[in-house]
Amino acid sequence: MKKIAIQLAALVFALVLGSAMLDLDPAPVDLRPAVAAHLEASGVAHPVTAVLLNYRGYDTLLEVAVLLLALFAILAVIPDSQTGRPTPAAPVLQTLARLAVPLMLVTATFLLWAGAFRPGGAFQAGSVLAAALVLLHLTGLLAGWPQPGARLRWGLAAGFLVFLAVAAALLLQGHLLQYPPAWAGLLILCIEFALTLSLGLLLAGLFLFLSRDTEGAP
Amino acid sequence: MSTGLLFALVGAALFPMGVAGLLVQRHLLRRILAFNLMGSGAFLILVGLAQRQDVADPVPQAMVLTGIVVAVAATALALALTRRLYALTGRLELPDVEHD
Amino acid sequence: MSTNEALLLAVLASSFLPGLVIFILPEQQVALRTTLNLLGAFSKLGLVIVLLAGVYQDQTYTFRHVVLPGLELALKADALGLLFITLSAILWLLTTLYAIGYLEGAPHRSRFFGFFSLCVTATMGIAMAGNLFTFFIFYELLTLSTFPLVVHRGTDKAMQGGTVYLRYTLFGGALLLAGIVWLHHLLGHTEFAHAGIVASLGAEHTGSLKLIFLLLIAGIGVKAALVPLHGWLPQAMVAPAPVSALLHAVAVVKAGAFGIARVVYEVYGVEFAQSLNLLLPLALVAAITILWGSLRALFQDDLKKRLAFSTVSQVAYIALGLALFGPVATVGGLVHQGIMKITLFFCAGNYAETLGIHKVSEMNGAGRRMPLTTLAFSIAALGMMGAPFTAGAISKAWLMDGAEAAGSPWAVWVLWTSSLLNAAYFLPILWRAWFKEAKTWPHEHIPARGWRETGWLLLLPPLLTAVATLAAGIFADSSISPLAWAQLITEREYLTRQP
Amino acid sequence: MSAALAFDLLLAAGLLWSAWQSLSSARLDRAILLFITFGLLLTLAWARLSAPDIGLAEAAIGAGLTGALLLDAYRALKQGSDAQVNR
Amino acid sequence: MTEALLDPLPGLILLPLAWGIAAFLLGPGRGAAPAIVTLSLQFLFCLQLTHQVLADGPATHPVGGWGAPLGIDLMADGLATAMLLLTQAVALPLAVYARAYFRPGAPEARHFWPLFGLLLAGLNGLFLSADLFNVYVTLELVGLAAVGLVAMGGGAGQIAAALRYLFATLLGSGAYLLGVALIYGSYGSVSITTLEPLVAAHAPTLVGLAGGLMLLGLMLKTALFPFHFWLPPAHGGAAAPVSALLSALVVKASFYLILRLWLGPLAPLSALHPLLPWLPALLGTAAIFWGSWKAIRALRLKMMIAYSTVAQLGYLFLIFPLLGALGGLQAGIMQAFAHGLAKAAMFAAAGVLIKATGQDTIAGLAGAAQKLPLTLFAFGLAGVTLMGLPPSAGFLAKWQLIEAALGQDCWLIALVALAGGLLAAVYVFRVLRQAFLLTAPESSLQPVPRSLEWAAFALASASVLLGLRGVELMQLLHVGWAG
Repeated sequence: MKKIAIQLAALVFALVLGSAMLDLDPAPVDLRPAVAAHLEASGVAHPVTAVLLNYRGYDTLLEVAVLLLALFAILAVIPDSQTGRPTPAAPVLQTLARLAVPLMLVTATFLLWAGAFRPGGAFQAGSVLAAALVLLHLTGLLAGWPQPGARLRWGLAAGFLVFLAVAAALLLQGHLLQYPPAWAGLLILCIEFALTLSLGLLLAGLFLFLSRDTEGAP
Repeated sequence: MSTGLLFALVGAALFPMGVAGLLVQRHLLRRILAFNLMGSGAFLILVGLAQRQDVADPVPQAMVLTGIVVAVAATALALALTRRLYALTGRLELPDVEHD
Repeated sequence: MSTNEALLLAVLASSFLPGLVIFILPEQQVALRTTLNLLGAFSKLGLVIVLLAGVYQDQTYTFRHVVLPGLELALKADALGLLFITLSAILWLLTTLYAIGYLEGAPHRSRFFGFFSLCVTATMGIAMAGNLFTFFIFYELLTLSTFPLVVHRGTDKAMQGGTVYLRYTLFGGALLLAGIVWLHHLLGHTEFAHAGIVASLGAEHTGSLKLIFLLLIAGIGVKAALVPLHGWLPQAMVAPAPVSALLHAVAVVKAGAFGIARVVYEVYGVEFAQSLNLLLPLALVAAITILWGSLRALFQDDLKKRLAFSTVSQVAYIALGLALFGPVATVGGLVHQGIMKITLFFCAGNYAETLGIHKVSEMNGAGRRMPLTTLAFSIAALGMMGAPFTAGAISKAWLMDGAEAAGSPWAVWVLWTSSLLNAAYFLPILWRAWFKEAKTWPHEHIPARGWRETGWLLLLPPLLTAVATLAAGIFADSSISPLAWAQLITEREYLTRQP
Repeated sequence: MSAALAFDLLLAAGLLWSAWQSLSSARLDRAILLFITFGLLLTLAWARLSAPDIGLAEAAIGAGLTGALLLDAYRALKQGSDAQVNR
Repeated sequence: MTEALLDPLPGLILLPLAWGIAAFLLGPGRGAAPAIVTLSLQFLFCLQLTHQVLADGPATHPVGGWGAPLGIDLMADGLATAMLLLTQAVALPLAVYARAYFRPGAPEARHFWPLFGLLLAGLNGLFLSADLFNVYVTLELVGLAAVGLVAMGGGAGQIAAALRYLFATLLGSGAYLLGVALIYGSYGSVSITTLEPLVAAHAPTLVGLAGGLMLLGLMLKTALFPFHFWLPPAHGGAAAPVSALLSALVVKASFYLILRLWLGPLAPLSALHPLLPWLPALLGTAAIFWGSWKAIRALRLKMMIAYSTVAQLGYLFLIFPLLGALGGLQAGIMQAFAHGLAKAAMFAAAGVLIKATGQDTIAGLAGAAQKLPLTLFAFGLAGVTLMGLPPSAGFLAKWQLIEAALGQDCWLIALVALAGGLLAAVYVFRVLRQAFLLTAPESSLQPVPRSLEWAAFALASASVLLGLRGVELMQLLHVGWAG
């Protein structure tokens, strides 16, 4: 009964929402010209990256914090008694993985570098890096991670730390995250580089810390 | 009809679908699935509605990138909790609300 | 901050600060605690004397503190308030002595004396409140700080009494709050002022004002134990004797009576209240309370409960006086009754603590075993009946005169009937105590040593208040008697300055 | 009807279908696979919306990582229950 | 140059982010000391901001130097500053409390400090944000941190409560995000200041839907009746410092947003129908009665306090019909302060009692008053505030609410406020009564660190002392008040 009511309500809502979308006037504000106009000063040539790391870089800073936060919460939940041990896959797969991982590293680097002027960037590069790590784990070449030691913790936090440090340091000459146009490109590249590394570890961590949870279980 | 508006409409269908799934389903993994569908619906609307004249708008695109990362973070946390709950109680559903 | 302001705060602080320190004192620190208690009580008395002298010389003392924009905490020391302050300060000192003797060796004394001090602070605050907002703050503070004292023993019965007490007082507080906020909303302030403050509101507010009066009196009436809001008082008698003595004889119920006085005289103003026909209903409620309380007292075997119902009846005298005849009789009654009632409760405590007597039927021969206590008890009881040479005689005489003058013969009848009932419930006690043979005492805790029938700290306070009862009656005409002060109040505040 | 519009409509239908199926499918593993399919179709949609950045991220994170997480969780839970059965 | 570093707006966000991460880097269970030191600094920043806002009006900080609508603005008007003040004022004593509460090396507290830091960053960021999408990110930061904090206890009940909480909070922020998407689609901007005149000029149906979705999502996050189902298990089940943080601050964050939207960009919509503001007030009334009733019936101490939160949140929604005048807002924020401080104190005191008695039932408290007088005193003071008895911030809130209600002829609201106070008295005194009961002498209590007791007492005293001086807080709310 309740189920049907909910589904009915959802249907009505979808119809109302859809029909309201159909008769919508053009938006009075258009940010595209502004995005394009300041692209020069933003330090990157690709508009999405400019929005992501410059115009609305503050969102991205907090977004990385969300990711870190989720990891903290996961670490707080998983027990630390089990020992991680990889489940070895077929040798063929392992060989393939050994071949694929360097390729993926190259791809990640390309994506990172490409982000400045075409689609790609730290997030995409980071996720490729993460995929490589996950692949190594699934083929039994990398164990699930235990509670992180100091080195891994620094690796996980590095991207965020660099981002935070840049944001704070820029306060000295203006506002939070206000890049001087001359330095913008370099600073953003630094941030993206550190972010790629950390995002790779973070995203892989979402998998590897969890994966360990039940691995040791009988 | 423009591509933007079309996919915004798809989003308008996906979002309620996800919400209904989140409310109706009992199995925790299914609820997590439903949550992801709901999020995708919102993302499609965010970009699609803004691009209903079929001109790319980088601002909502960047927002969706942020949103996707947030969604995967939430999903991973939800899965961690689900797995932990299962390890502790052997259940994959939340107990009924009954307090004291 | 000027000296005048500081003086008012010091009156509050003299009990508040020792109270706070006592809270955190370890239980074993008896000497330090006693010192703090007495230091507070004596310094308060000293401060009050300074205030008295100042007010006598027409000094004004005020303290104001803005709490919210448009909302002020206001303290003032006027003659009416000071009467109540003086009474409370003296009786606090005596009760503290009494309580030290009474609770010797009992558990949780730090907690007891801490809350006790807070109670006195709240009472002082009520007396010094300069507006209804401030009055309400201290009024609720009094509720909160008395609750732990009522349930102090921690028995089921104590808990029950405490629960009933809370139910009544918190509900009354809510009504009072509603009335005060409403008034504040209409007027923009709630200052106490001679001849009232609400008369300036236009005729279109008459209905609201009547309702507000009802809310205010109902809210305060709980503490003053007006029927039908009196139910908590007998229940609260489970508290230790010093609590019953000071709080339920003086602080709480008199705070109620005092509040009614402020509302009638300084918020509404007698004339305006009269013009709204508000006073006659109040008088009727008071009359009913007088008779009902006396009647109920007649049938109580439990000594403290009999005293409690007697209190219900006696406090209503004040309300009746306020409603009908003007302040002299009334404010005098505030003091006289306070002294007499506290004597009675001290004595009841002595009987219970020394011999284990809790009931009237166990009183046989108590007078021979405890002559001094019983003497004090008798003086106070006779005073309650209005016997000559006691404070009670003066109050009753003034009330009767007032009733005649106000042209309310029915009130005279009420007073007479009540006096007869008073006699009917007090005389049997005296009879039993003095003239009946003793059998055995329920539980003799404290053996007699020579002339000292019980601990000297228990004996001294009732004797002093009994002497005061006599003194207030015999020297009523002297310039330092409560009556003289009451006349001063009337002259200053309600006659000479009335427009 | 232009080919682009036809493709868009087909894609929209595919999205809705896979979403619906992944919600209502009786088997959980099928539901998860359909969800991953949904993610891949969504990648195409992002491409159609001229949002290749999101497309990349969706493929890698939305479909890839989320799918992998779900599958891994499914595997672990199934393993657990098998263990329960065998005990 | 150093002046820029002392700008409180970015500082209040950067500092908690920094100590949260530092705590993570230091390792499991560590990070209390940097947290407490930095929190003190944050508190000073907040005082400076208050001073600045009172003197010069609302403060803004365009992040990235772009300014809205291209960039994101931070903005602190009186309302935001007040909430920031409350947040730091509650968090600092709770940090001291948590440091003593979690035994060193306790497995359940391994990641408390990083989560705490990011939670505070999220809260501060949320209060300061003037950008609807940025608010979404901070909402997620707050929500996920809160869920993590509930779950970190690791018990089955806590995990289940955390999951329920997670789904509720995700649903809530999902609805909010959809609202933001629709707003962006309609206007092309998510900056609050840019949107205000645009919405006032023209609001198509879609914007009405967007507003409804955002408010509904936020109500779910605030646990307004009937969306309160997730709150009692989460707040009642978490560790005491966590319960205190969640009840005092986290639910207030989404309430603040509702207020911000209602008074800001959605104001033209909320004025469309005169009965619209009565809907939250009606739900608030239901929350007061239902929450109080459940609190009165609760057997477990922390469950009682959690239900009391449900009831007290109801008061916050009573102000919506009264928002036509400043008095309504002032009453609401005073209540938020009163409840924030008092509820933190009460959960802190409950934590002490539970640690000492080793159990969480109200019945098990018998005799606690004799052995833990300071804690009981703190509990009592907090109770005074919740009941709205003088002199306390709760009393001032009740006074202001009743006066605002009378001023706008909404006497029903005044009645509800009075009745709610009496109901609160029932559940508060139920606990105090039990604690005053005599116990058999053999009942023994575990010793507890004194700093726990004092932290609870400090919070409780603050909730009472605010009742003696609310002038500055009220003046603060003038700043940026548009009505």
